[in-house]
Amino acid sequence: MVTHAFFKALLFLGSGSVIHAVDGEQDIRKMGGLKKYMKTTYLTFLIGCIAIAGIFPFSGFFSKDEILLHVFTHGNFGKVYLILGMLAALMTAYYMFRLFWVTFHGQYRGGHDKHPHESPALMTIPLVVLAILSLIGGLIGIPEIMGGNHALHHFLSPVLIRSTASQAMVHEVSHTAEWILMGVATVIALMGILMAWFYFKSYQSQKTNTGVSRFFENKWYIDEMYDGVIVKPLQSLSRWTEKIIEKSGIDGVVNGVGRLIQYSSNKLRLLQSGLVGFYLFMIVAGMILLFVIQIWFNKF
Amino acid sequence: MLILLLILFPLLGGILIWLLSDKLASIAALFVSIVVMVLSLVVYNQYHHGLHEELIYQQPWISQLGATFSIEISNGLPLLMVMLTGFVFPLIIGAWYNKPIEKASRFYGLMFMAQAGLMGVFLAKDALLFYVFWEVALIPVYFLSSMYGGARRIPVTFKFFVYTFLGSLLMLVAFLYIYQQTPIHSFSWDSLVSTGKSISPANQQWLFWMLFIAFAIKMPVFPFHTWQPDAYEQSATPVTIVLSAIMVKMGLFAVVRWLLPVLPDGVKYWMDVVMWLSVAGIVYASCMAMVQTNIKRLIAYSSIAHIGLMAACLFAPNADYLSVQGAAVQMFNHGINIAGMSIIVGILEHRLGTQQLDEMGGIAKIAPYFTVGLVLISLANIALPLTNGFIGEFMMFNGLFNADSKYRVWLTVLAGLGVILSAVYTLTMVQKVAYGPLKTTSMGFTDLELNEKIVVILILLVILILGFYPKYLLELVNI
Amino acid sequence: MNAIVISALLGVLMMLSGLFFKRSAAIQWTAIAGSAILLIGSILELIPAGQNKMFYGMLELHHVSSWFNVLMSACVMLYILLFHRSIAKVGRNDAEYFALIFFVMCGIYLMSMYSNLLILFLGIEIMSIPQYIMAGSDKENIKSNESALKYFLMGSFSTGILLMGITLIYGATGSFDLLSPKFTAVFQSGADPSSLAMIGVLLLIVAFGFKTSSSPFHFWTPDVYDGSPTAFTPFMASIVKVGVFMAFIRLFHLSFIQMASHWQLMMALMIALTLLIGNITAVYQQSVKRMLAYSSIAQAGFMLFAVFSTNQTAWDGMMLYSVAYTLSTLGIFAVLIKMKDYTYDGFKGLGKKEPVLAATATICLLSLAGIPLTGGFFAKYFVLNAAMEQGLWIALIIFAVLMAAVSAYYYFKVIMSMYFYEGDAELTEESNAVEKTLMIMNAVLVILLGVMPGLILNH
Amino acid sequence: MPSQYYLFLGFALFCIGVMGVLMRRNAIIILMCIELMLNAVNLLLVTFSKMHQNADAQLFVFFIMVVAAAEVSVGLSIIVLMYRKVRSIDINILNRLKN
Repeated sequence: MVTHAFFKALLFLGSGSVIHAVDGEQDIRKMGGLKKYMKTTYLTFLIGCIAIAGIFPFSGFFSKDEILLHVFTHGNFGKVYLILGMLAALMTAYYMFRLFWVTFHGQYRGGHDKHPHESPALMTIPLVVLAILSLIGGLIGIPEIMGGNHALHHFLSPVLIRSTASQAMVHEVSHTAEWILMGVATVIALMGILMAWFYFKSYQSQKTNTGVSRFFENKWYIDEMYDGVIVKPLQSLSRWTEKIIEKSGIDGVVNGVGRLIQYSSNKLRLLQSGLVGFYLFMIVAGMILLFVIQIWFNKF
Repeated sequence: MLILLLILFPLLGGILIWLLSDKLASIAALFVSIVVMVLSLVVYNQYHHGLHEELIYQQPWISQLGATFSIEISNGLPLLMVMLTGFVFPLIIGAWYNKPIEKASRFYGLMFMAQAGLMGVFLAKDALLFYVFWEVALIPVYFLSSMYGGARRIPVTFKFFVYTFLGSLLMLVAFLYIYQQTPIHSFSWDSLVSTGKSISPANQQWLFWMLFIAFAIKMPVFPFHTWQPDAYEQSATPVTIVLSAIMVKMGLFAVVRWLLPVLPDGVKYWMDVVMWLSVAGIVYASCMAMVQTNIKRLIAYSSIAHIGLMAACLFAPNADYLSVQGAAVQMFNHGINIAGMSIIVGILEHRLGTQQLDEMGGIAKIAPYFTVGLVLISLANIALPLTNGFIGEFMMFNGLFNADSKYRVWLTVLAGLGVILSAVYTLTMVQKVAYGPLKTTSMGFTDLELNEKIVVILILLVILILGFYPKYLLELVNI
Repeated sequence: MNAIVISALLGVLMMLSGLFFKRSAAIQWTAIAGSAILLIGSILELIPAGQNKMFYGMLELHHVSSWFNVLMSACVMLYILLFHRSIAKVGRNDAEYFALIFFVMCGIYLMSMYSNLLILFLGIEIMSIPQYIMAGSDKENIKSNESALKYFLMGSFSTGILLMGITLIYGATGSFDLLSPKFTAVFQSGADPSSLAMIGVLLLIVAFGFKTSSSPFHFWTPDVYDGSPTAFTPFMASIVKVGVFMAFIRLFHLSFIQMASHWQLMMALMIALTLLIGNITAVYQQSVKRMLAYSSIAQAGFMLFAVFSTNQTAWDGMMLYSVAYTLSTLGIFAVLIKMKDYTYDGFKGLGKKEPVLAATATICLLSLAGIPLTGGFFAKYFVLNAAMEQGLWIALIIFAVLMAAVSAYYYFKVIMSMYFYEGDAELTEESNAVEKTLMIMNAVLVILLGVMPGLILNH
Repeated sequence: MPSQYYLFLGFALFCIGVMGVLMRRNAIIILMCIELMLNAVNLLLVTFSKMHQNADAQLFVFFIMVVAAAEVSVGLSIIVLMYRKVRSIDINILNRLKN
């Protein structure tokens, strides 16, 4: 989780740089071969991809490894989750490198009027910084098995005085198991990369794939699914909440109190009818009422 | 004596600036704010070297009541808040140095009066004094946001004012009640704390709400928050920064200082309710933030979400106060980050004349410096590691997860959901503003000017230094 | 004694001055000089502690009341300084108006010093009858006539109730003298008083409640304050009301304190009603003058807390409230009287046009709303503290602060009009440098009280 | 005759006065009813004075009479003022000031 943010940001910025390079084009099928136009972005993007795939010694490796480890040690369903996690790792490696190969290798497929160019230093410097962080970000979290001592935890040691107990528990898992897990994770990630390389190394044309590839081509329709299942409903739910709960509900209550006061003011002022006779009557009536209450409660 | 200057200097400076001409006002304001910042650093130095006698000032005030004018920096939290107050003002004034402000002398005069009030709130060790400063900080801000800002500013600010005024009156009643129970009739913090413990739990329970509502309105915590997006949207951005970076911290600070130690039984009884409210607020405000089209409202909701996490952590009890420490760190960092964010947004608003996200886009192409600032501050805002936001957030989650509450897992999960959503809407906002095709409405945008560059670089420096090396910050909150 | 004699003599002198001086300015200067003499006279009478019996034991100058007299003399001097031109402008009989003011002051001094119910009755009447005339002094204005008639009819009705109360108490005790053994035997012995005495005390509450415009006896207040010439309203709303409160707290805390449980319930109900009606009704008002009339009802609700809570803090609270409320009312009316249009709209743009007036009004309004660093805050604070010290009716205190929050609504509406809205606030006349200085002084005093309330309480 | 009779008479007169104030609309009659209340009080005071063997209250009665006279003179002049304006002494005609 901790290091994830580095390479996510790196990839995010990297794609920003790429998009910048090709003047706003976002479709990777219209890119390709950008390697020769933008070296810095290429390298940093590569680092990001490797990191996210979880290859040793990049930061993604350790974080992923630790997550898997935690998952493994967690309860009865640990194994199931582990397998799912491995699958996910495979897919991550696969799709990231697909993106990578398609974008940076092969021939440039954009129009001839477009001339890809490296982004200005202002954009590349953060990229480089983040790439380095992705590299070493993992090292500071190297598990003790490799002689590291979790520099990140020490870095946060004032924070974590009391949490050492839970740490110790995690490391009760045998080092052998940890090694095996690491190996498996790396192998899986490499498999993903190789798959991507195999399919997209020389991605050339814009031909329409069919069948299963088409399904893959469209990212398993995951974007659409994601969009349809999570983003859209969440947004419309939020819109609904804003309208109903925020504006009419909470704010309605707050403003309603104000309006209630205005309204009761409007009614109460009618007591002040301007007629002396009424005033005198109210004085006497109020007096008698107060007397009754006071005397009643004093049991006189 | 030194500590008294923290209040007196901005107060007198504010009055003097009010009397100056508008031309001189901004340079004088810059000077005063920098002096206050230096003062706060000097105070930090004193504290760091353990010279505590300089950090206490006492003077008899209203002997009939047992109220003293007593201000003190007794631990790291008030110091952090003083430093935050000291830092943010020069940033605001620096960033607005090149922008015309109508009647600048009045504007800055009121700003410094607000600063004096804020300093007083963070320093007061006497409940009555605290209350007085609490209101005194509010009045100049009320005038500022009513005089400068959007078209609906007057009713919106008034709603804010009445809301907080009501809350603070309830707080006053609670203080009065506790005060009447004190054996020596004193308002001092110590006597309130020692007396508060002995109040019967049944009474503590209602007293808790009297105090909590006052603080919750200020923070604002979930159902008491509706003043805030409107107020942020409609106020002029410098005022929004004062509101969002410092004033909301008043509520959190007050919880730590005047609620948790004073009414332990009440807190114990209601903490689950408060934590649920706060955490619900996180998710709720994050969802709200996702659908905002107005960039200032978006930031307002994101601030509610962040504050919700801090509020939840303040009430999450655990043996080592980890979550409270985390919240204390985050109070400072959130102040810096939201100030940076608002300054960026203020620049956007000033250049483009709009707050609508739809009308922004592709600014990265024409304003690279601006974009770097925007992106990095946004990353700090979503608590990316190695930015300052991360440290506090990490501690808070750790503390929340280890909280002594049976709902701790659920609370942590929901709060974590809030963090993910925060990344979603913040990055979407960045993308809409900076990337994509350049919109015609954003055509006239010019990159940062010198003073803005300096301010943004300073903020980035703070973000990165505290992110890489948070030792000094963490030292302060080691309660 | 000094203050009573001087004020009565000054009243006569002012009436005669109308014969000697043809120029209004000379009369006004006489009045100012007279108020200064009154102030000096009451300062000379100041006693640091204890009490001083005089006038065959019918007056008792308590150290609190001597200090109260000084403060009220100072306030009336400020009032005359701020308003003398407007008072003279009300009609042709300027000398008589000032005479009436001094007569009212005589009544107030009697009421702060009485130790005999006869003096109390005389004090209230000496204070009230001139006010009927003041309310109707703008003879050409039908509103003024109406307010005078309403005030007179209801005022004399309440006199009847007051007298009935005094009579019943006399019937129960056989004495009018609050300090006589017969009187204290009934009320201070700790035994439950007879029904006769009980009803008498309750009737006195009604009579005082009427004069202090507490609900449900407040009905005259908005109409009279609204209809009276604006020059007299601040006097009636501040100094006079505060004087009655002094008499109220004096009687109930010094004489009826042992039977507090027999009247506190009724008082609590009156407080709740007064706060509710005063604050809520004020919200809807369109005219600032009428809003201030309702606000004076609301403020009376807070002052009732001082009477309600039988402890020393209540006295401090009453003193502080008297001065803070009087200063704030004088300040805001000093601005109001310059305005051509009394509606909220009429105030629009005043902040730009007349910064001094607007600032004075703002500070006074903040004080009335009870914002810290103004006298009004500590005034409210002390009376609420007194009630809290009583330990009863905490719900009532919470209700009071809720109503205080409501009150912010109508006070701030004026501030909003002055500063935040564009407009062209029209004045009837420009205020001269002296008046502006006085207004600033008034505002500074209000703030001074808010920073150091001890200034007033140390005596 | 026992003094209670005087007391009852006094209370009855006072109540009649109050009822009169409440029920009549003529300003002069209301004024008279108020006077009736004051006189009832006077009667009561004198009776109590007799009961307590104490002359204080009789002194008080004189003060009440004097004050009542002053009050009536002011009141009548106000009523005259009003009559000049609206040609009526019905109290409910005057309701310009309200709400």
